Amino acid sequence: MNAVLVAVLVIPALGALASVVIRSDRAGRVAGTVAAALSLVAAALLAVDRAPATGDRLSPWHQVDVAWVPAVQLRFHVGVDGVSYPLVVLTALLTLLCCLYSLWQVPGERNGRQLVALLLVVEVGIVGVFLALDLILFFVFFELVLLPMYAIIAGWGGPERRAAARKFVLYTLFGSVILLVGLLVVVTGANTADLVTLTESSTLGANAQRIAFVLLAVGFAVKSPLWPLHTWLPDAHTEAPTVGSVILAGVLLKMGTYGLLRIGVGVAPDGARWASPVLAGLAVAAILVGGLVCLAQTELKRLIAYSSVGHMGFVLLGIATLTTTGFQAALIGNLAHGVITGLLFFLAGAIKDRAHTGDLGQLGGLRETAPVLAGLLGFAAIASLGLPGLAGFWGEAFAVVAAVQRGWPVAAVLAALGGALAAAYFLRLLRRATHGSAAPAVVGLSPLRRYELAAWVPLVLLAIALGLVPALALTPSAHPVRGLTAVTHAD
Amino acid sequence: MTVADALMLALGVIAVGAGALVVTSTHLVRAGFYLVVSLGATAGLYLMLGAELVAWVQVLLYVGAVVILLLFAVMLTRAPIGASDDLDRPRWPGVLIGGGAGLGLAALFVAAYGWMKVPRPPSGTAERLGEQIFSVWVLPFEVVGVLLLAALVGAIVVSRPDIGARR
Amino acid sequence: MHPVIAYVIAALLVGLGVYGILARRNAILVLMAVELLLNGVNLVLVAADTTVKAALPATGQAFALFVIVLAAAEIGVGLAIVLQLYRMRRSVAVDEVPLERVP
Amino acid sequence: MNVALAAAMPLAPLAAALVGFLLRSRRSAAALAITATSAALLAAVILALRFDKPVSDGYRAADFVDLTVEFGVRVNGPTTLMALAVGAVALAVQVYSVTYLRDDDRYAPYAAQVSLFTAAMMTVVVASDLVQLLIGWEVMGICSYLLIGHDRRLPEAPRAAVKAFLVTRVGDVGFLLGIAVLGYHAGTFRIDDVLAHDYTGAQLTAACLLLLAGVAGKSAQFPLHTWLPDAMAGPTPISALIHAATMVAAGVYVVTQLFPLFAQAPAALTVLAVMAAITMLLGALAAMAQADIKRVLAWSTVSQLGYMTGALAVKAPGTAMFHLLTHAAFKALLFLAAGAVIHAVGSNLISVTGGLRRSMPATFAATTIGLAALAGLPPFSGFWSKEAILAAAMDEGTGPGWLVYVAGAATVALTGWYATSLWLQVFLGRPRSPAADHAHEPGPAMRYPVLLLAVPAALLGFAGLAGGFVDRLGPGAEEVGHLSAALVVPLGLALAGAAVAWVMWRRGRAADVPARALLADAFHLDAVQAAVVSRPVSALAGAVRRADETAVDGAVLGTGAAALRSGTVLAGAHRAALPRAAGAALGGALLLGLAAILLEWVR
Repeated sequence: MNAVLVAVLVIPALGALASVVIRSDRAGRVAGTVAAALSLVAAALLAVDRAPATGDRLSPWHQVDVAWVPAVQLRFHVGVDGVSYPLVVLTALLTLLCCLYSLWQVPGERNGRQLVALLLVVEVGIVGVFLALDLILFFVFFELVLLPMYAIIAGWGGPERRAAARKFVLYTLFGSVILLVGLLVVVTGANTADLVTLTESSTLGANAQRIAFVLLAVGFAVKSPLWPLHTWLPDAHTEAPTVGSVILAGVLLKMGTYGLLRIGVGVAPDGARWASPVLAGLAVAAILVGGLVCLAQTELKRLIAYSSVGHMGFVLLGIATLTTTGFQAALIGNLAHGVITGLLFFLAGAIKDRAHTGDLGQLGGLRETAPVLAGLLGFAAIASLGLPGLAGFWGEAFAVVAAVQRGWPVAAVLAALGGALAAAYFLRLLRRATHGSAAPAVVGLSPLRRYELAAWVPLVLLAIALGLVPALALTPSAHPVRGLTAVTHAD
Repeated sequence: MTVADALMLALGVIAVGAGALVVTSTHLVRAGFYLVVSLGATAGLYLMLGAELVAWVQVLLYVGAVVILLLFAVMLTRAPIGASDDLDRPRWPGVLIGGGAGLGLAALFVAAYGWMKVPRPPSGTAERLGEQIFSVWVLPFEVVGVLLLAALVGAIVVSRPDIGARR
Repeated sequence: MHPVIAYVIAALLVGLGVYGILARRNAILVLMAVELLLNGVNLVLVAADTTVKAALPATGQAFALFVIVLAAAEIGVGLAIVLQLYRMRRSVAVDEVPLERVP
Repeated sequence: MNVALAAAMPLAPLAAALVGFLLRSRRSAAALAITATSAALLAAVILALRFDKPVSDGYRAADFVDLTVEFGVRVNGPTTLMALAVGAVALAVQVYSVTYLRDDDRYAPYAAQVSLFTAAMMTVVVASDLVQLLIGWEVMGICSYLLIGHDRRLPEAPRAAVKAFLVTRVGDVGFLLGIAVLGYHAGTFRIDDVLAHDYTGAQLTAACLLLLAGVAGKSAQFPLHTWLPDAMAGPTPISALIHAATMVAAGVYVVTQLFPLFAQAPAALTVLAVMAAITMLLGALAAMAQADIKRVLAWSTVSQLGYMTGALAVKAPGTAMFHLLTHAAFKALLFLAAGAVIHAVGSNLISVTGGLRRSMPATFAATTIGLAALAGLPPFSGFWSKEAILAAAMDEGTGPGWLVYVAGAATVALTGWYATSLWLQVFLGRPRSPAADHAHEPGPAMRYPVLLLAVPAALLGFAGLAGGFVDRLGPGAEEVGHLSAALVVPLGLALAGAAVAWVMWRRGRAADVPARALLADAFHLDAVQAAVVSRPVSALAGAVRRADETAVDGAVLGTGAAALRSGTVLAGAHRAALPRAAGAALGGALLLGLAAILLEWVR
């Protein structure tokens, strides 16, 4: 099975290469999509034939560990476990859907095979981040994502794409620099970069842990993004092409929360415990600010982007509680947000492509002219506001439960009110966009195409499945999460 | 105070004196000739310090080639033969920085070496230095060769902008 | 023999060179001052052979040779530039070299 | 077997809903919805017949390591009755809707939404776990949102739909937190375990008060009642569904299920009593001044819900359950009958009706039964349950008990007034518009549900005399079916209210209620809500958005701009002519050297 582990990384890379090398645009796109499909199969296969848990804390199902650059002690150490597996599959799935979508639709009909290739490179980076068990390798993959994403936004985005792409790159690069310092603090302090070793027995002193955690948290907070380090997100989302937004919201943000949980909490548990009240405070602020800004927002994609700020606030609140409930909530919240916001951005893209505007003041009456699209938008919005029975519920409700559990009633109350705010702004969105009489912008929309439905239906089904059978995501991660809290409570 | 010291002092006075004239003379051409004197005196100093090869290279290259080049340049730029009054700009920054650098360095050297006495080095031959250059310093030597070539090409290209221009 | 004499001479030459670079307007005179400065440096290198116990003999002299060669290269390119400047602007005063892009 | 039946009650409509969203054809959508709802009702009937002892079963659905969530079923006496009521009303609504929405091209999703609504309510009824209950609870909320916003011709429908969901959602914040407190301390969310857990008084009070916020939202208790009258914008069958057996009943039902907890939290019960007293009076007063048939019924629902919560507040959950059931029957009847009237005259306004007694005899008879039950006239069902509540309040005897009793008695008089007034204005006298003149009975699919519902609305009260039925209502049903001399007071008040209404109607001033504007607007509580909550939140949202864009993002952009500017400045400083540049470089070197020497010297 270790070959599969490598294949998950290699197949998309080869696919990217193939789609660039092949001269024909069409064939290039197809080759890339096939690679994306194969990597999804490989990712799904990772669940087969798991190794029995050996360590208490981090015991990968499969792992590959070879020396890469011995001079700087860089090892190619990758592995998958219950925390990373769902995210890897989600990444592969979203990439496949985006490639599939790009088979037919590329913004401005500009060079589709290059877009597909960039998507695949991004996939390599993100999957690498989720699989890496070596801090330096983690950082390498973390940075690998940046430039292709920049190219996607700058190459295929909206009218203000260059400024947005520049802001995205500079801002997240700033976060990466701080992250790198944090990683190096850990690596030099513990004299190893191996995540398994570091998680099993942390040899860092209390002060080093605090410094490391603060640096790591700031680095990851930029990516997540945590208020007040979020302002790159709305611009990037608004200007990015549909598939870029989907990947950005669906999985790219997850690198931040995943990193915070796996590295921040795993490597510097004492630092995490020390900083967790501040983190929780910021998370709650993110929930409320995200909600309130959405309530006053008038642009469709910007609104969804700000809603991401709120949702990631719930995820970070879950992590900040340092309880198993919180971690589990954060993990399933991560997945749910990926699925639902991915769907929302697909739909927003479809609406903007058709109506040529994302201004809520100019939309309206969508359910009169495009009932299926309006219905799907309604579904996605309802799922996103955390309706119980759909995927978003578990992460948000149990982040609140975890806050109660941790003894932070104020945070719990404010976060729950943030949930009500989410309902308010999504219903406002639906009221503006779908109800009422048809606005001129939405008259005569072209009907939904089959490939669009093909890209959306898996996400719809996944949102329902995760909502009704949360065990899908929660059962694999139960053991690693128990290990993580064992770290944070070991004293 | 030995004869060598006296000689060095004398040569030094010539070198510094001529150097001072180089940077203050109002005649371009004269400045060139003062430079010859200063460089020549320095070559003498090299001889005194046992660096025979360096001294002769100095004479050949500097006095022979560089100064000639400079004089060519003076002529090619149609510099006035007589005194010209627009050669200098306000002096005080130059005096301050130049004087500071010169006197400061001198003070440093004096502080470092004082009146230390060393035996007069044997007058070295080209053989000793050649061995060094072609064994230890061979790679820099090659690189310097390449650099010279590059400078040559560069000088030609810069002075002949018509080369390579589209017609 | 007292090496400090050579050193002080070298220091004074450097000082004169610096002064010349700063005080002269004519590009050719600036180049001459640069030569003076380089000579000062060379003198330090050669004098160092007598005072510094180096691992290799005559290192200073070797360096001095290299510096001389470099000076020759420098003066060649420098003069080429000066000539070009003269051709373009009929003047070799360094103050008047425009820093913005030549139209 | 009982477990399977209980599981089938939510699952059948759920399956129908999921499939139904994909259907286009009206006929198959109707068939599917009616079949599934019938199946749920059938399961409920069989379960009610087979029920012998409480059962509970489930599986672990979500593993949060420290806490687990179970999906399962939990059946006890009230469950079986509630399921019956839900199934019956849902089936009636589904059948009725086929005709009522004959000309609606969005019938198929509508039917699926009603199925989902039924499934959600059934989930609340049988849930064995608080989180599972919350799922049903909120799905119901979103279904109400979808269904209230269904009517595209009403401009106020989207607004009302949003309001209904948001107000209940605000209450649900408390509900979620209450569940979190209960589940955290008990270490599980299973209702049986939660009920068995030994909480401290403070924990219980906190949890119960938080739960009450959710209950107030769902069951339209003051101050979260404002959504209910506006929810009339939905199609009439939906009003029946929301007002009778689902949604508003859910809050009361949940409190009866969790009553052992509330019984130990007297502070929460006192709050509930105050809430109930205000709600019933407010609802009745507002109902008196409405000009719209459906709004009269809506405010009467608010008022009747006050009775139910009042019964809960005086520790008589069984009695509350009894009133819930009778109310479900007569309110569903009243709404469906009102739908027939609206269908016939084409308007919701009372002023365009009149004299419908002759043209719509069946509807007249059914409405008469329903209004009599609402007013609490014997022997109709409402009489029995209302008497039981007032008797229970009197027995309780403490402050909250008397509060509930006095408010309840006053409300009886007001209810008698507005029920009579409505009855007289709509059915008696002479037609007041051409439409009322030409009114006629609706088709059989609309008529039969009404007539069938009239049976329990009239007779369900007598069930209170049957011991088996009373046992099923759960604890606190001692007063059900026992009449005492004290019933003279409320009965007299009801008759007095009716008499006043009759006198006013005879004088042709039926609509001349004192302080009409104030009452019709329900003491301007909507405006208060807007001023206290909505507008500040909007203003805050705008301010936060501006702050986020100017301050937070401004800091980021400012950093970029400042870097660029300082770069330009520095570049300008570096763009010096050769003399200055050389001077700076050489002077700098000199300074560095001096600094090095100084440092060395200092050391």
